[in-house]
Amino acid sequence: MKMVIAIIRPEKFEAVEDALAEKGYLGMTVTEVKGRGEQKGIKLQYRGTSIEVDLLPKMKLEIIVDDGHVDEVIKTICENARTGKYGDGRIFVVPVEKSVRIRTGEITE
Amino acid sequence: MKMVIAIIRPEKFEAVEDALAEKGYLGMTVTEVKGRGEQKGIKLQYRGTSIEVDLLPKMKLEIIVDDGHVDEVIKTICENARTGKYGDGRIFVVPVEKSVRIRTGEITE
Amino acid sequence: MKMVIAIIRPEKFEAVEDALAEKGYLGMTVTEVKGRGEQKGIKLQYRGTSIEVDLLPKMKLEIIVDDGHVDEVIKTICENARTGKYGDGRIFVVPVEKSVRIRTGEITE
Amino acid sequence: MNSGDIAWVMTSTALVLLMVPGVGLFYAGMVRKKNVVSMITLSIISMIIACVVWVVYGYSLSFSGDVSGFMGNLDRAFLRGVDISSGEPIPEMLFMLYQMMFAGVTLAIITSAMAERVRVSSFIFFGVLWLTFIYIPFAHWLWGNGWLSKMGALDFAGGMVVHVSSGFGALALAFLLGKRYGYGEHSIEPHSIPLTLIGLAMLWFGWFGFNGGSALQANDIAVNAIVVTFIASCFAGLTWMAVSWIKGKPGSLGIASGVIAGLASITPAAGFVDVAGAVVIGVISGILCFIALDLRIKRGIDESLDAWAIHGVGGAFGSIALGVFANPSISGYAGLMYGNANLLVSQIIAVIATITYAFAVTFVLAKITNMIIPMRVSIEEEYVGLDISQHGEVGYA
Amino acid sequence: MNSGDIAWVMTSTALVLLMVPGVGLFYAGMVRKKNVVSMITLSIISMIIACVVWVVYGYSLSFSGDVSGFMGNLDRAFLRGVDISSGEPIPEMLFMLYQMMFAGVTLAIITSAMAERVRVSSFIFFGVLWLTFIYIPFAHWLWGNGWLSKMGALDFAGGMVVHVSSGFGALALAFLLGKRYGYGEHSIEPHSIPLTLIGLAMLWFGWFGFNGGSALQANDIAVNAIVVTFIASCFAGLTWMAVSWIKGKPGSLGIASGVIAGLASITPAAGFVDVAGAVVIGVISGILCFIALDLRIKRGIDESLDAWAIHGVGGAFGSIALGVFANPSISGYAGLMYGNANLLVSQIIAVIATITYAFAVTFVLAKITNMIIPMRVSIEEEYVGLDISQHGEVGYA
Amino acid sequence: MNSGDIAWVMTSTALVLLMVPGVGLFYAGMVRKKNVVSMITLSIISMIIACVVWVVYGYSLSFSGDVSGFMGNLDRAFLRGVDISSGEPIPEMLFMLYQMMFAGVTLAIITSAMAERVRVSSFIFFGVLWLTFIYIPFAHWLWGNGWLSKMGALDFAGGMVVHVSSGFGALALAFLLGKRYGYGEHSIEPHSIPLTLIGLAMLWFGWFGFNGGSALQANDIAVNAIVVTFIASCFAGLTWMAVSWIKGKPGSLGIASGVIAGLASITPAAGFVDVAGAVVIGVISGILCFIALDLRIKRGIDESLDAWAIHGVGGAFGSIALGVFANPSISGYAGLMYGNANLLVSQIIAVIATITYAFAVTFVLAKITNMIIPMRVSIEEEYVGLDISQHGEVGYA
Ligand SMILES: Nc1ncnc2c1ncn2[C@@H]1O[C@H](COP(=O)(O)OP(=O)(O)O)[C@@H](O)[C@H]1O
Ligand SMILES: Nc1ncnc2c1ncn2[C@@H]1O[C@H](COP(=O)(O)OP(=O)(O)O)[C@@H](O)[C@H]1O
Ligand SMILES: Nc1ncnc2c1ncn2[C@@H]1O[C@H](COP(=O)(O)OP(=O)(O)O)[C@@H](O)[C@H]1O
Repeated sequence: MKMVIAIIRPEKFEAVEDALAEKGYLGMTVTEVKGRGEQKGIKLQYRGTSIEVDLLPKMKLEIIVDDGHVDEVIKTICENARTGKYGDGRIFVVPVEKSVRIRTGEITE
Repeated sequence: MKMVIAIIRPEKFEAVEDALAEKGYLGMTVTEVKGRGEQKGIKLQYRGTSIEVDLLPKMKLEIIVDDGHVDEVIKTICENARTGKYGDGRIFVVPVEKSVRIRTGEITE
Repeated sequence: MKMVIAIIRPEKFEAVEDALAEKGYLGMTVTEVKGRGEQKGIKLQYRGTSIEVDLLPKMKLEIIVDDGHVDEVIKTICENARTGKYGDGRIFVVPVEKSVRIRTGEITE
Repeated sequence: MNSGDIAWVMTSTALVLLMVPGVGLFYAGMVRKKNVVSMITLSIISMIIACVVWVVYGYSLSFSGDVSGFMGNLDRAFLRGVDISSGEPIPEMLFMLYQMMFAGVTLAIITSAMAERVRVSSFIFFGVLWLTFIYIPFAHWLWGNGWLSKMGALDFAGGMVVHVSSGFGALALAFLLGKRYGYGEHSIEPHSIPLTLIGLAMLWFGWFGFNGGSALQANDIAVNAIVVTFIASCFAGLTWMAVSWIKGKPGSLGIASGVIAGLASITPAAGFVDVAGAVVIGVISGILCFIALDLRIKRGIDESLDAWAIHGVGGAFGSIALGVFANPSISGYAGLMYGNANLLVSQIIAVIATITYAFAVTFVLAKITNMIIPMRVSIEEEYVGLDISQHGEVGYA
Repeated sequence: MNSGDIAWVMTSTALVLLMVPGVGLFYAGMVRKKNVVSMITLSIISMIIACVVWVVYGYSLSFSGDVSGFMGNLDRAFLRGVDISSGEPIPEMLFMLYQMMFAGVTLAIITSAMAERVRVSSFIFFGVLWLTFIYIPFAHWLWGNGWLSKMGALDFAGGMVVHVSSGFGALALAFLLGKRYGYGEHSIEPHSIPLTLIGLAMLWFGWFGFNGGSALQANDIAVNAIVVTFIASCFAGLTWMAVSWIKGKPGSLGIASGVIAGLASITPAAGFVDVAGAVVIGVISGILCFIALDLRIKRGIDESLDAWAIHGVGGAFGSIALGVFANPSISGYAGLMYGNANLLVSQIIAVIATITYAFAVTFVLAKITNMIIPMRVSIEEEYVGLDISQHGEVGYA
Repeated sequence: MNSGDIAWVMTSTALVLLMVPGVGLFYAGMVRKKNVVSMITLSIISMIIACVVWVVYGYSLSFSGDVSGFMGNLDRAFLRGVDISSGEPIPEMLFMLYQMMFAGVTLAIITSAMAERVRVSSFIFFGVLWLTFIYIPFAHWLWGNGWLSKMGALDFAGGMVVHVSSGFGALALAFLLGKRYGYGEHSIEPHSIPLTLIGLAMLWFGWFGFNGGSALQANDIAVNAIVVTFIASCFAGLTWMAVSWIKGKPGSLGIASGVIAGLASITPAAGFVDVAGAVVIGVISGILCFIALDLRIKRGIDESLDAWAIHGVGGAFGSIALGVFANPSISGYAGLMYGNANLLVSQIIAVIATITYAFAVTFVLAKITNMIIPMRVSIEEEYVGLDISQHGEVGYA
């Protein structure tokens, strides 16, 4: 199993959520986060000077899936979260060793 | 070392927190999250139609423990977070390669 | 690649953020969390009795870096987040198997 | 008629209106995030219902004529004949509007016992019944020349009409509706104390109109009313703070509860007692309502936002206390302290009557409502929260 | 002069001032977190601009003399000759201040169409133009003895001067400024409904001064005004709730919108219609404004906070309705229902004139502003939010 | 006596009360989340303490008789002999209540310097001392026929009594208490600007009662007071906005600070200066208080919420400015501009005396308090926040 961690634009969240549901990926955990990318955020120009807003609101999705589904999940997220502009976000995959369903106690390794 | 990630009902948080403390598991990091489970949340009925509330508030606990303690932590959480109804949540275990205590700089691998 | 997860004092966040930027580590994702340490938080004394405030606000930084940079990131965080008092926080390192840039679709393994 | 009196009662009317969202915000800060919209909206709806009922028949049944001491007649239904330029001491139309606000606030107060669990459609239905069979009779009994006022009972600004009715009504509802899911098992924390304190600000401010306006003139009685009202509220706040400090820490919600307890307690007495009376009433109400609240919690009764402990107990206490402290030099009524036991007797009878009636009839009305539209939402709706389930809204995005 | 009247108009002045942040908070709760400061600040700035304009030339051009029915003269510029102790029925200086608040509120209302996208410097520039070329003429036309009032058109407290002007102005702005980035593509949710409801509380409360104070005396007309105002607001709130319930759930924002719709609709009529008229106006406005709002959304017009649907449509409707329902026993003016068609004709002409003028001139003024200082911020600034980009602040830390 | 005057002062009393939570909310938005409850509660407690002190001896020592120009006597302790129906121009009992609110607001303002670090028990102790040895003397000196008023110094609504006393008192406290832990090292951001702006709304609104009510009648002076008050506030807000814009962005907190600076500055002058004077006072106060605030920050003084820079400096400036701009046609007092230098001299002496006394005596009282109950909480309590450590509450769950 893997944990797919996707950091996306908040305004794309609905689209991603729906697309994942359609493909059958229902389980997910969502956190409101702030992120700084490699461009150090957004530059705003003011009379000569400029300020940078470096921490921008993002949504973090954590989705645990079996190894075989990782690529489809990534593809789905990418397609629905992309605007093509800086700040679209990242997806990271982390190994998961064990998963437990609290309601039933059932364990998947 | 492992990171035990538990996603539980907010109303069960106190019970879980206390139970863990009692067993000596004090360190933990807690995040307010929202989650969608495999039932797509809760269905509410209205005159013929029904709506689904799919993102429900949950608490995410992250607990780093030595490998040998993982099972006890999982057990403790399960016992105290369970209601038996849909939405009780999940526990995931992720490997941790290194742990540093900032105050002292001491490193555990 | 690794994910460096640092849990630090909120009031040290600016310093850490700046120090990381200076060393060229720009990308990061930040979450407001609460944490309990091994001292069970802070003890307040009141006429005989005492109460413990066990969950204190912390900032969680998640920084994905190549393996070779992990130590520098840890060092930078430690130096800038340390006060020497209880509650300075922890850093954990978790393996990352894959990283995707949503904007371009480019994948790093 | 006098423009100063009209100005004051118009201002007071606005002030009492502000108390309606004031109650809503005060309550809303103390519920969970998922019910914040619901809690404020229940107050707004209370006012809307009260307005409609009042225009159609409420005012008439309260203040027009008298049918065997119990209710008024329907001569002024649809405000027929209510005039904008005649009336004593203010135009009757203004009196009607001022009184309408009281009905709205009272219904808002009782939502305490339905917090986080009531079906909104059912609340509307219940609200109409409750105003009709409890609020309107009470207004008539005490202010519309009904049996209690004929008997000599006094209620300056609503100790019984407003506070006993809603407070003891809330208690009955709490028994009938039962606890919120999980109450007593896991902690249900106030989600925003600042919101509650904004509500407190509106209530404290608005109460000047509530008690001061009840003189219906900008005269010495009005002055006395706002002075004793304010002093009682501060002394009650201080007392509650002190008492709660002994047991732990002086929380802001405690101080706020004390202030409201003082306000509710002085309400029936504001036009009759002097400053000394106000101080005593304030101090005792701070202790008494604290004890009531404590008792309610210990008994595990989920009268969620303490309309009973604060408004009910405070209003009842104040109604009796005025029978003791009424100073004849204020409005001509003498209490026990000034050698007259009759007033105290009337007050006690009135309090017993209103408590009993409010409790019993609320219970019956809620039973009836339950048979037609169940008052409690389903367990799922409660879990998800009333904001989403009843209003399709999310308080904070 | 009479201290009661002065007291009432001073109180009313304060009440109308409170509506300025009231509008700001009402709006601010409905935008995204990143624009909360901006939204409230636009209202505060509106009041500040209005004050300066009013003192320098606004009051004079509105109320001093008359130049061919279109505008006043500059005799009272810098408030020259405006007296604190003479005037009928209240000191002219007080009348000036009371009227100043209306200018501030009106400019605040129109910020609806600029929500989450306006450059603050440009707004200030536009605001001065807008007050000068729209608000001031309207105030003169209807209240300063200008052509519409000479023609016989009535506007008690600003149905056209305040609500049509800002509502239809907002519509023009919405067309010119265009949609917020992402509007219609992803949902833009209200970030804090409690904030909006705090704003509602201030507006509901403040409206007593808005309509009641417009009588300029604490008399029967003032009483009538507050009574019909309040009743119309409740019936409109009830109607909106009912209509929206049929389509889904009764949201708090819907009920609040209904209440405001009722208030805006009754505003022009408050001194002329009776309770029956108020009920009808309330009910119809609840339906009409609901439909208007629905239409706006379906058309994909981003008049973001519905100044048009609620204030514009409500104010226009109420201005016409008073031509139908004006009851001569209130202020001596008879509407169609009392056998006089003339008033209705004047009202219709006035509404058409003000709608056309407000829409067209707002459009032109915004075009001009755009040429000097672009009204919309850059896409990056909009994305980051106006709080950071315009004010360098973060609403919630 | 006149019902219009009574109505107006009763309304004003309510308005000033609203400023108490207004100050609390204004401040609370600017502190960190963990101290939000504390900040509002300090204001509420201020009012409660002030009420008790006022009833017991405060009113008497301020306004009853005169002991060598410094203080009144105890003849009216426990409000003995304070009447509800006699007094000039309003019942003395109403005057007493109106004045009580001022004491409450003043103590609330000074909490600025204790933000996020004061022990609540110690604050109560200090508050009683401070009212007794600073507020009450000042009220007596300027309003109770004490030495400053005998000397000819004027203070219409509290430029010195309220604003200099609390502002310079806050400065002394800031020196004595020291900085908040971490101040200057890491940024301490306002946690909720909307909360602060809700507070601003209450203050702006309430100030109509603060300055307008100080005429004690609904007359031309009251009208003048509210007009110049409002105009000064807008011009000061505009100026602050402009000045801050030159240096960066026009923040909402800056505009709000400007508005309050204008209000504080015009307070002593509101019954004496005309519109032109108000404009000048407004503009200068916007610049002056901005500079003061800037200076305070540069000096690294943690007078956390700027009672000194805004109320202290503003109140002192306005008190002197009235010596320049007082227009004899308003209340009969002429300033320098009208050829009378005496008033200016008295004002300067009064300002110097009150600044010195307020600063020095506050320092001493805080020292004394510190010896009995340390004013600062422990470092752990400060770190955890006062909400938990002092009140056992959490602002937002
Ligand atoms: N190295 C990193 N570690 C953790 N999070 C990152 C990293 N780089 C980017 N992110 C997250 O992804 C978000 C978008 O990154 P950014 O570089 O702006 O996007 P893009 O790749 O489209 O240019 C950031 O706001 C941050 O939350
Ligand atoms: N595949 C998943 N990935 C990430 N989080 C999940 C996943 N499945 C469930 N969760 C989390 O667990 C919570 C409870 O899941 P749910 O399926 O409703 O519980 P149950 O297993 O009791 O039916 C969800 O709200 C979500 O936060
Ligand atoms: N075992 C753990 N698992 C997860 N988070 C932890 C653990 N131990 C500590 N933390 C996090 O680190 C924070 C600081 O820990 P603490 O033990 O108080 O610091 P210190 O190591 O300086 O004494 C905690 O608040 C918590 O968020």
